[in-house]
Formats: sequence, C-alpha cells, structure tokens
Amino acid sequence: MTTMVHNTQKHYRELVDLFSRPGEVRISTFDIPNFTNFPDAVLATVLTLFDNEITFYTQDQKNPGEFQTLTGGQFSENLSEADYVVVKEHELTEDVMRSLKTGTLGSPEKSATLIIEVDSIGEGRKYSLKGPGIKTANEIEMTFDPKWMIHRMELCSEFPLGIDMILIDRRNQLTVIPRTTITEVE
Amino acid sequence: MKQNYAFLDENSKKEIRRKTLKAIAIPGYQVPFASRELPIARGWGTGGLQLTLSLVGQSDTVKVIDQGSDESVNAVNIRKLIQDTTDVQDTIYTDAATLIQSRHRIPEVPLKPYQILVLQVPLPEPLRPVEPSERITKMLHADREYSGAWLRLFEQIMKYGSITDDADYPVLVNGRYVMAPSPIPRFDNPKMENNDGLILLGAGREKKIYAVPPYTKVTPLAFEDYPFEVESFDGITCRESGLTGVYMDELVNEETGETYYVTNDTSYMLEEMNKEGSVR
Amino acid sequence: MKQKENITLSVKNVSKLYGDGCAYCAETDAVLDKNVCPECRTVHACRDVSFDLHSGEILGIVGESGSGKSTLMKMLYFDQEASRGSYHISDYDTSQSNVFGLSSQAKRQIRNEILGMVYQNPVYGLEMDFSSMSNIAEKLIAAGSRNVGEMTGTGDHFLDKVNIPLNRKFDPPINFSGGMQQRVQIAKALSNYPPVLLLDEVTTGLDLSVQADVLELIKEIQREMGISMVVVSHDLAIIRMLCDRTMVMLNGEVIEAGITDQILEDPQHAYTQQLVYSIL
Amino acid sequence: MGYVAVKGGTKAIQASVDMYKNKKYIPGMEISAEHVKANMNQLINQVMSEASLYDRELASHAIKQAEGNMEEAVFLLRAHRSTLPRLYYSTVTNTREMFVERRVSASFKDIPGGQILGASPDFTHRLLDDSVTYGSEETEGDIPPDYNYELNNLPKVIDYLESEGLFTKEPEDNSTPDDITKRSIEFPSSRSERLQSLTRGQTGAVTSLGYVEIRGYGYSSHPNIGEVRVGQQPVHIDPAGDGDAYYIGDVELTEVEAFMPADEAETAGERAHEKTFKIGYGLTFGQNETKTIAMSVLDYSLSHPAEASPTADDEFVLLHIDSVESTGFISHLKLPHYVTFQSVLDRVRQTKGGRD
Repeated sequence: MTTMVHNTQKHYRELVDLFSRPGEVRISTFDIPNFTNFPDAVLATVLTLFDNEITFYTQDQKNPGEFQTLTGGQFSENLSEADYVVVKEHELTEDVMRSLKTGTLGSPEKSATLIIEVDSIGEGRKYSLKGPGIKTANEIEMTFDPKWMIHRMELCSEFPLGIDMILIDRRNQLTVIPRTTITEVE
Repeated sequence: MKQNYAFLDENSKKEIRRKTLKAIAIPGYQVPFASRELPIARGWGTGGLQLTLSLVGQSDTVKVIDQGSDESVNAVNIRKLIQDTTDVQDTIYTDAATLIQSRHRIPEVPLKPYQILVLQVPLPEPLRPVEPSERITKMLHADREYSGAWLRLFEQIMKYGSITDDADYPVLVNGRYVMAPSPIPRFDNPKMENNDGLILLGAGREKKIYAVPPYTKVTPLAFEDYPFEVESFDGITCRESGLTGVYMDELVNEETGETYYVTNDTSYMLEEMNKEGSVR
Repeated sequence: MKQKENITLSVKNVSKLYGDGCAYCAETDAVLDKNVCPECRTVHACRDVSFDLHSGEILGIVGESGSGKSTLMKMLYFDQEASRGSYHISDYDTSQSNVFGLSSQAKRQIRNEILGMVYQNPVYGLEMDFSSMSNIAEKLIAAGSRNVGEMTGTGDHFLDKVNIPLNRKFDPPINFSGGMQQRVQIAKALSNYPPVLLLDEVTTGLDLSVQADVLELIKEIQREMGISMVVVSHDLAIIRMLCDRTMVMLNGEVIEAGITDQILEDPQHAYTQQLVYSIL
Repeated sequence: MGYVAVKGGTKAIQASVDMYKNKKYIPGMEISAEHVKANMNQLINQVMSEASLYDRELASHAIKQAEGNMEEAVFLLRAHRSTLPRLYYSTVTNTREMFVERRVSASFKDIPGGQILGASPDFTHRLLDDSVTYGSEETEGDIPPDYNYELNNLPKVIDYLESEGLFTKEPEDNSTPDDITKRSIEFPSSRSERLQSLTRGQTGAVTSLGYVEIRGYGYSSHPNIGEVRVGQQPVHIDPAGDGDAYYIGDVELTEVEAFMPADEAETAGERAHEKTFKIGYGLTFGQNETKTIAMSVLDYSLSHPAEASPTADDEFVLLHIDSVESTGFISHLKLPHYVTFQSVLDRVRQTKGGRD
C-alpha cells in the first residue's frame, strides 16, 4: 500500500510535467500485475487517476472489470458520459471521437480525458506543437494518424471546450496534448 | 493517531490531482474541487497545502514562504505539517527547491523548468468586486464577459486619476480568462508571464484550483494610456544588503523615527549577501 | 447561406413557443385562438417570421402589445432564445452561421461588437448607478476599446450629440429625467458605431416634446452614420416618421410587409387598415 | 515592527505552542474525555452535527482538546474526518423506523402515537442552581408512557395531512444524493446539497438565518412544526450491493418536519391558486432541536425562493454558515499581510501625488 502511495505520486508528477509541457516525452510506469491488454504505463495512469468518483469507457471486454476492481471507477457504456476514455489507436472511430464530452463554457473541466495507446512515440509522423507550456515549438514524432488530430482540433475549436489527450506507447513512453495545444502535421 | 503519508487519504489526493491536471489544461480557469478540511484553518493556506500534499513525494525538496520569509508564522506552521507527515527535505533556497509553497510572493529568484510554485489563494474570483454571486461570475467567465472588470479600473481612473488596485491585481491568462494571481504585489505579476516553471494556485475555503503553465501569456489588465505599474522602489536601497530592484519591506527605526527599507525575500537576500563580492 | 448583397441581417422562419406544441399547431396554417393553440394551450409568441434588413435602412415593426414584436426583438438581441428558425448576420462571419446556434460566448461577442440595443425601459440598457461616462465606457470596453482617452473622447462626443450637458457626464442616470435617461441609453448603444441598432419602443412613455427630440436624434444619427436599424413600436405615427420599410405583426405573425408609404396609402389587411385610419 | 521578518520565527512559534500547551490545564484539575462524554451531552451533539461525524468518543476528545471551544472542536473532527477513507455508504434510512425517545407536534393537540415529551430542558426554569446533581433517586423520566404504538414504528404527522388531501408528497427522488464533501457545491444547488450544507452548518449561524427568514426578510410568517422527533435510528450497509444489508449500529438523530402554508399553482384549471401545505425538512446528528427547526425553515426558503430575500438565496445562505470556513477566514486576518499592505501604501501615495 505504502509503495502504491509513492508509485502513484511519482507517476502523477510525471503527468503534471507532461500536462505543463505538451509534447515532452517521459517513460513512467510501476511494477503491478497487469491483466489488461494495455501497456503498464496505461495501467499506471489509470491507477493514478481513477477512483469511484469517475466514469470511464474502454472497449476490450476484459479491461473494464480490471479497471473497476483495481480502482472502483465506474464503467460507462455511454461514451458521452465518460470522464476517461481508454483506447488503442486502432479502436478509434469517428463516432468515438464525436461522442467525447468537451465540457460546457461554464464548466469546461467536465470534459473527457482520452488515454490512447499508440504503436510508437519517437517514430512516425512528425507533429509540431505550439501553445501554453511550449516555449517556441515542440516537435514530436509518433505513429498517430493525423485524421484523429483533425478530429481533436474540431473538438477543441471553441476554447475552453475540448478534450485532453494522454498518448502512451508500448515502451511505456507518455506524452500529453492538452486542449490548448495547436498541432500541425509535417 | 496514525497519519497518512502527506496527511490526505489517497482518494482525496486523486480528486485534487485530477482537478489539477484539468487546471493546467485550461490555464486561468478556476476548477472547482472537493476541498478537504486540514489541520490548519480555512483561510490559512489550505488550498495551497492541499495542492502541495497531493504533489509532494520522497524525492522532493520543499520550500515554504509567507510574506517573502521562510520564518513567518504561516510558513513555519505549514512547513511543519508537511514535514511531520512526509519527512521530506526542506530548503530556504529557491534554486534548490523542487516544490515551493508561498503566500503573497513569487520569489525573486526566477523559477526553473520543472519547478512548481504553489500559491495560496484567499479569494480566487477576480470578478467578485463587481459581482457577489458565484453563479453569475461563472456565467461571465463562460461568456468571456469581462467589461465589468475593466470598467472597475476605468472608474478608478475617473475618480483618482490612476488605477488604484494594489495587490492581487487581475491578469488575463492566455488571452481568455481573467484571473486573480493571489495577493502577490503587482511587482510579482510580470514573473507569471512566460515563466519557466509551473504555477499552481489553490483556494481551500473557496474550493478552487487553477494554474498558469510554463510559457503562457499573462497580461495585467490595463489601458494603452494608463499602463500597468508595479510598486515603485525607485532610488531605494536595502539597508541590510545594498540590493536594489527587489520588493522591499518598509520599516521604521524605533529610535530615530526614520524610514528604511529591507529586501522582502529574505532567503534571496541571504544568498546575495553570502556571495563573494556582494555589495556588503 | 450565401451572402446577398447589402443584406445586414437575415431572419428566416423564426418562431417562439411557450409550451411544447402539438401535432395540431405544428401545421403552419393551423388556426389558433389569437396566438394560443386551442389543443395544447401552447403560446405562439412568434410564428414563422422572416425578413431581411438591408444595409443602411430603417425597418419598422408595428403591432399591438402581444403581437410578438418585442419577443422578436429580444430574440434578435439574444435576450430570449428562438424555438425555431435561422438568423444570419453579415458582419459576424459574412452570414455563414445561423447565429441562433452559436455558443453563449459567441452570442455575447455579437451583442458586444455588432449590435446596439435601446430598450423601452432604460433600466435594462443602463447601469443606473454608474456615471453616464462609465456607461458608455462599458459598451466601448465590451467592444474591445482599451484606451481611456479615446473612450472619454467618444463619450463626450455622443453625450453632446444626445444633448446631455457635459458637466453632468459623471452623474449616474438614476438622477436624470426619463427623457435624459433614454438619450444616454441611445448614446451608449451608438458609442461603438455598431453596424446594427435595435430600438424597442424607445419613445413610449416620454412627453410628446421629448419624443420629437429623440426621434429627430435617431433620424439624424442614421443619416450621419448609415447604421441599419430595426424599430419596434405600437405607434404607426412613429414608424411613419422613421422607417423606410414596415412589417405589421398580429398575434405572433407578420400579416403585411412593404414600403412604409405604400402600406400607409394602400393597407391590405383589415387590421392594418384599422391602424392606418386611426392615425389619419 | 516585523514580528516575522526576524530570523528565529520557528523558535518563537515553538515557544508559543509550548506555552499554550502548558497553560491549558491546571494540575490536578484535568478532566478526562470520558468525563466530557458523561456530562456534556449537548455539547457533543452540537459538535457531531457540525462536524458531520458521528462518534461520541472522538467528539468528547475534541471538546476536551479544544478547551470547550466549539469551533475548534468541530475543526478537529473535520480535519480528522478528511483523513478517513470512505468504505461504505449506508442504505437509505427511513426515520419511520426510528426508535423514538422524544416527539412532539406543535400543530395538533394530540397526534397518532401521542406526544412523547421524553427528556428535554424545555420545561425547566432557567435558574442557576448550585445543587445540580446527577443520578439522583428520582427517575420520573423512566415512567413508560401509555400508548398502543411501538416506539420504532410511530406514524408521522404528515401522514394525517396527506390522508386529508392537505399535503401532496413530492414525487420520490431516488437519484444518488450529491455529496458536497466529495464534489464541490454548484449553483443553483440541488436539494441534497442544501440539506447537507444546512445539517453541517454552524448551529448559531443556521439558527440566526432561520430567524431572519421567519422574522421579516423572507417567509415572514410562522411555520407550524408538524413534528420534532429525536431517537435512535438504525443504520445498515449493503457491502455487496445485493440487497443483503447488515445492521451496523444506531445513530441519534433529530428530525423536523415543518408545515408551511403555500400557494399551489393550478395547471390549466379554473381557479388560479389553491392553498396547500409544503414541508420544510431538517435532520441532524444528535439532539439539536433548535438547529433542526431552523434548518427546516431554511430548507423551505431555499427550495421555494419566491421572495427576493437573502434567505432565499442559496449562495448567501450555504456559503456562509460553515463554521470551519467562516472562522478560518475571519481568523486569517490576523496573519501578517505586510507585503500586500506595502502595495496598498504605494497606491495611496500615488493618488496623493507621490511619496512624501
């Protein structure tokens, strides 16, 4: 338990750094029996953020039970209700993207955080990022289809409405693209 | 009684952590959170303290200041609680700290990348002076309707010939949200803009968390012909250290009745005085 | 929607219902009991109203109380939400969006920057306790001005134009007579040179001599500044003085529309005939 | 000048803490938490209700540690509460099952089940009496009243009004209540947020605002207390969520249902209005009758905010009645503020035409 307290604290601090500095990449995970089909860093993120106060959505059959048992988080079949959506990139569809909640102008925090497993961060399409948390421009390469980035831009077109994305690859590398970040694919 | 690591139970920390990440993603927006009661009084820095307790870990080095001083009552009190529940290392040197909690000042030493400054906030709502109702201020933020905030400054100019807002001077964050920077002097406002570190602001009693991420535009509200002005210490030298260009405390010599000034950020002053070739 | 030349505002099939409606009153030709559905008691405050406002013209809307003219005006200024219909504004995004569907944030921007509104009751258009100058500044700030000197200059200009003695510019309107309040309201609405001005029964309740002054002022302003205006009144005499084109409303519907002179010379609808004969 | 800018703040503060601790008790006169628990029942009730933590032992401990300062005692319990994990939620508790110790109705001379006066200081004369002793031989309070009802199944006075058609029950709302300690309150507030804020409210503050509401700035009329009941309420949990609930103990509660004569707007009827009754509701931990009555008044005024009165404004009431919040903010004013005051000085000097 004590180890868990310190593990989630450390992982949270990595997330704080990453949310503050979009496009930076960190490896962060901790040792926990992983019976989900997501990389350890996804599970670490889930354990760090979920409890019985949040709702989440995920597709594969065995993950919801695992997340629920470990955190008390409530699985919701209804995507448009979910505070957290945990998916693999290949599970993304236009419908999924369109259903995500983007908050309201009065309460923009009532919006979805998207946790996406991608094949690789460090290889793939090159994205250039600008916005708060970025001094001039950050460049990041990852195997993330630009069409999802376009969907994201639509969801984030009327700030403060939008979604925040945590991207995680199979080597447990994480990067964050919050709603304020302006992305360009090169 | 047995205490949790960093006082709060893990569910409380999760709530604060989730809301903090949202706050960073929406710069300047006050995220409501389920503020917990802490063993220090509401109004004595519980918002900042909850942020710090949700952030702090074994590898941190913490600095706590109040009124620019590591030795002020509030700072001592809060530092003691953090240490009693975490055993974390502490420092008085801004540069050596990973996590800084402060009341009413941003240190003179600029923040470094990955450093986190937590500011204690008594009144997070910058529109409160023009609108008492929370429901209405929330709507004004939603609609980005800030004419009231500007008009207040305009009226001051009409009445006094200059803007009379003192500390806690409202700023516009990332061109979107008007934000209360906490009661830091105007002198510290410019330090928020394009800063290398992360600034988190916590209001425990009012149950709000908000943030200024690094490299974010933060502009004090002002007019083209009545620009923003910081407190003036022109021509004033610190009596202890010979420093100039820093925020000063004004003191009176009890015997002579003469006014003199001393650098407010005491750890910075010490550091400067201990440097080789310092002014004094 | 494709932008047509010289069309400032375009309103199509706008309705406002109080109640849920039913299959019976959903039909456009359903016969209502005045504006109330005999089946479900839903009130059709506005029913399928369409019109275009051309650049630089004054459009009049005349009708008795309960005819839906004020409801229509409130929808144009987003004081009320439309139940159905579309509303396009050339100065917003060259008439691309149905602005009824925009967020409150975007609607607020349109109100602040593109529309001016003068209400029958100055209480709705003015901050009665702020000085007249601050009232004008509020509108200018909302529209984006950040220069105190320019704002006070504009304030002087418009207060002078509406004949408010400049030695009273720092008085709050609550100390003014009804006619003066209405003139301050007009000055405020005009101060940012909005492309569109909405006037709702602006002379109702004023003394006759004051009425004439205010009407003269509106005409003069329209001539000088070329602002497009929508004027709502129950008084055809006022509409005749001001408006190029006129719509007649009854029980929530437009029953007649055309060039004002033609309507006056050759009214078609029985109700219009009655109105016209009453002022001759 | 400058009691904090000097080095050695830590030492000075430690010395102050030590002094406080030493000054607290006169040697040989210290009372134990058990003594508090045995003697200061009403104090404990008030502290538990404001702290929203039901634990007589901890409340007694807090009262002792706080030297009898109510705000401090509440604060100690609240701070302790925020370190506790929330393991279970109780199942819905029905006060019809309360084991009633006391229940009175002001609205009817006699009520089904009878008026049960129980133990109350209401009927005593407030004369200082230095002969007060406890545990004397006289035990009049123990005489069992004469009635045919079971104490844990007493009918409610509202049932009578309902059977007459004078009161319409609100439709049952089985949605999960909002919990202001887990999610911050939002305005307009929900009824569950209001009830939770009120029951946690400072006794004096809730009473004062309830008084404001009925004296002249709100409802301005006299509510009728349908029923005040005090008793032991069984609490159950259902850990598996399968309906198989376990009894975990009793809590003492005070419950108030106040009748407020009100207008019932008719739907599309012939008569525009009809008089009816509405209910204001109060429920607190422990025996807190005055606070609970005031709570029922404020529950009503906030749920039916017809009048533009301060006590119909949920922000005005709910944001200002919390003991920890109000005492915290007021007392923080004595913290050093010289940095901000320097900033004020700078502006004042500026308007006076510069530094002298």
